[in-house]
Amino acid sequence: MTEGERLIEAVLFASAEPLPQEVLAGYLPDGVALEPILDSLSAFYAGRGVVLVRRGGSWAFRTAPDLAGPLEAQERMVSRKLSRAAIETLAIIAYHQPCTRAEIEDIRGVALSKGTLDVLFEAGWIRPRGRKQTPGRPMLWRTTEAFLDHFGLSGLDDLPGTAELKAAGLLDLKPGFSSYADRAGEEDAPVDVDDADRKS
Amino acid sequence: MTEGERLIEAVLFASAEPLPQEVLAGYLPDGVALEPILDSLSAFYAGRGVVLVRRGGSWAFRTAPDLAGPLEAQERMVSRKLSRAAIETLAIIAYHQPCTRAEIEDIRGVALSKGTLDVLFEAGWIRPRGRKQTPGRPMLWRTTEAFLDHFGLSGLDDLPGTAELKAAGLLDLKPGFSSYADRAGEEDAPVDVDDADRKS
Amino acid sequence: MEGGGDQPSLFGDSFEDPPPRRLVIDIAGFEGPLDLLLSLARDQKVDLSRLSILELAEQYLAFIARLDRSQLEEAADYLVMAAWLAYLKSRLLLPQNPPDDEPSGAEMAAALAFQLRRLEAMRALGGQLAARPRLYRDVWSRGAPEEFGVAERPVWDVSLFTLLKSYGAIAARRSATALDIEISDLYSVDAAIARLRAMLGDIPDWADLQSFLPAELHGLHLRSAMSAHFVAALELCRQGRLEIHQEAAFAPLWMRSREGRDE
Repeated sequence: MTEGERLIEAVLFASAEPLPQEVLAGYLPDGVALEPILDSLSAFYAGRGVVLVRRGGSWAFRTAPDLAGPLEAQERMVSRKLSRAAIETLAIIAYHQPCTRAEIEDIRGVALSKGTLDVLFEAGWIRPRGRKQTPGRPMLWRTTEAFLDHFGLSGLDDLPGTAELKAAGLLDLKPGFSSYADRAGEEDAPVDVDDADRKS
Repeated sequence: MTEGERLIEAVLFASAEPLPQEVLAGYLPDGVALEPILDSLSAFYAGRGVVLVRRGGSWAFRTAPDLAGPLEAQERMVSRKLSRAAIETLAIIAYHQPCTRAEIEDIRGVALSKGTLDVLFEAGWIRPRGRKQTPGRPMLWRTTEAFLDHFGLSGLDDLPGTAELKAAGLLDLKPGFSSYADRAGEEDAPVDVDDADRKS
Repeated sequence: MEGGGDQPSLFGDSFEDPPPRRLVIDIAGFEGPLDLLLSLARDQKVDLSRLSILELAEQYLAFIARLDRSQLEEAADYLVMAAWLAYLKSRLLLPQNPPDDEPSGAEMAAALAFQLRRLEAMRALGGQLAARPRLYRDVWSRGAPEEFGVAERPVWDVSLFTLLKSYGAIAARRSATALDIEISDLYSVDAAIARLRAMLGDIPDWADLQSFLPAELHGLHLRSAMSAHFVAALELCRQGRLEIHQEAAFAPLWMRSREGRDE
């Protein structure tokens, strides 16, 4: 395989669009012809799982058309984004489980829209488990095994505590807002350089 | 070329992300083994412009690393430049994993500043997994498959120099000569989120 | 340093909070004492395994001595290392038998040499890692991924990082809305006035204000008692029950009772 063939193969592979011949030729050193390279690559890939195809004056790799059947048989993974409300709700259930819808709303400070718990339930990450023994007996929510799987956790115990979140830079507590105290914690006593100066 | 090889070639070629072996095996008819197919495809693509690489338990086609120069015109996703501390921390985790924050700090002889672990975590290269069975049960950090993919490693055994380092005893997690760094935060005082935040 | 023990002085330093513990001080571009040591070790231009630890300790101490005080005040790590190295030096120079539970000078030096070699190795590996062909910088994936399959399976695109970051944001928000006011355990002026008033009879002649502080206090409690007693003394002075004088700024405050001294 020549260097020119390697290069054109890589360029075509990495390109998001079919590439015009002029663009492809631009990758080659002066004096190296493009046509023989395209011919040899087409011949090489003919009959493989991937084929080199020409669309007008442009070239691209495509999966072989006859494989469509077997490939279609598999489920297609579609990437979906989770809303911020859903992520927050999931995080709250993970940390405070088992908890009720009202408790989630209390922690988030806003009402939960209808679909939020549904989305998490359909994703298989939460499930109802028992009822709270308070008036109205509201349902209690917990996370599932699938939740642990998705996030690569070996157990709920893997979730970092607040101190650890803070240490990892994931929790920014603004000092001065969380509590007001003019108490002297022993370990926080200011260290004074001038110990020696103290009269006794 | 077998039908199995054609199918796996097509599936891998069509995906931008490394695909787990279980997913690949799902495309094969019952009774067809995946390993010989992956072996023959890797051997086949070795030295071409596009190569088949292993990334932990997953496989992907990637352009050959030596073509980086000529391919320069390709779109680059410029990642944030990593600080020296972040690179060092990544190396320490890669070679000592699983390891705790305190162990990283011990090796570097300095407390980890904000924006080191979280940058690596956000990039998807490290993740917490499990806890060390020592007092305080600190979180353990590991590298991910995305780390392997980003740095072109087929697995942790592909990390350069592991054998030499091991022979020289440099991969020991024995604590340093003195514990001069103040690491009160993470290890000693795990805050129980449930108890602290739970509203009843 | 002489005596004093664990009682911090009341004067000299401000009442401000100590610097945050995880503050990383950049002394002339070094990231911690070990980094500084490694850099000094490289200057010896020998293989790290044949490094003279004694020489290194001296170089470190000399480096620290050259820094001005303002740089050092915040760099406790560097000072602790300096103290440790000074101790190591004495151990190496006066090789007597250490107590059973303490390592010998040679063992301490070996441990330091190991630390330095390990850090150097990790730094080199970090460099090698960063120099590897990186995805989307040197190596590319398929530019035109294709999707097959009629049946769709949703794959939720949310990482552990996103989940934890989101919880961090909730926790921060919650803590910002709940303001807990704790009961003060510091010395109050009222308590100090009551205390001094009761003691007036015991101060017939000039005595140092500090000698009247409750003996059992430490740290901030002691400081709060000091300031409370100072204010209490001023109040009693205003009421004409006490006299105060001070010879110079920062000098001790003397006081005596005016009970029975009325002309």
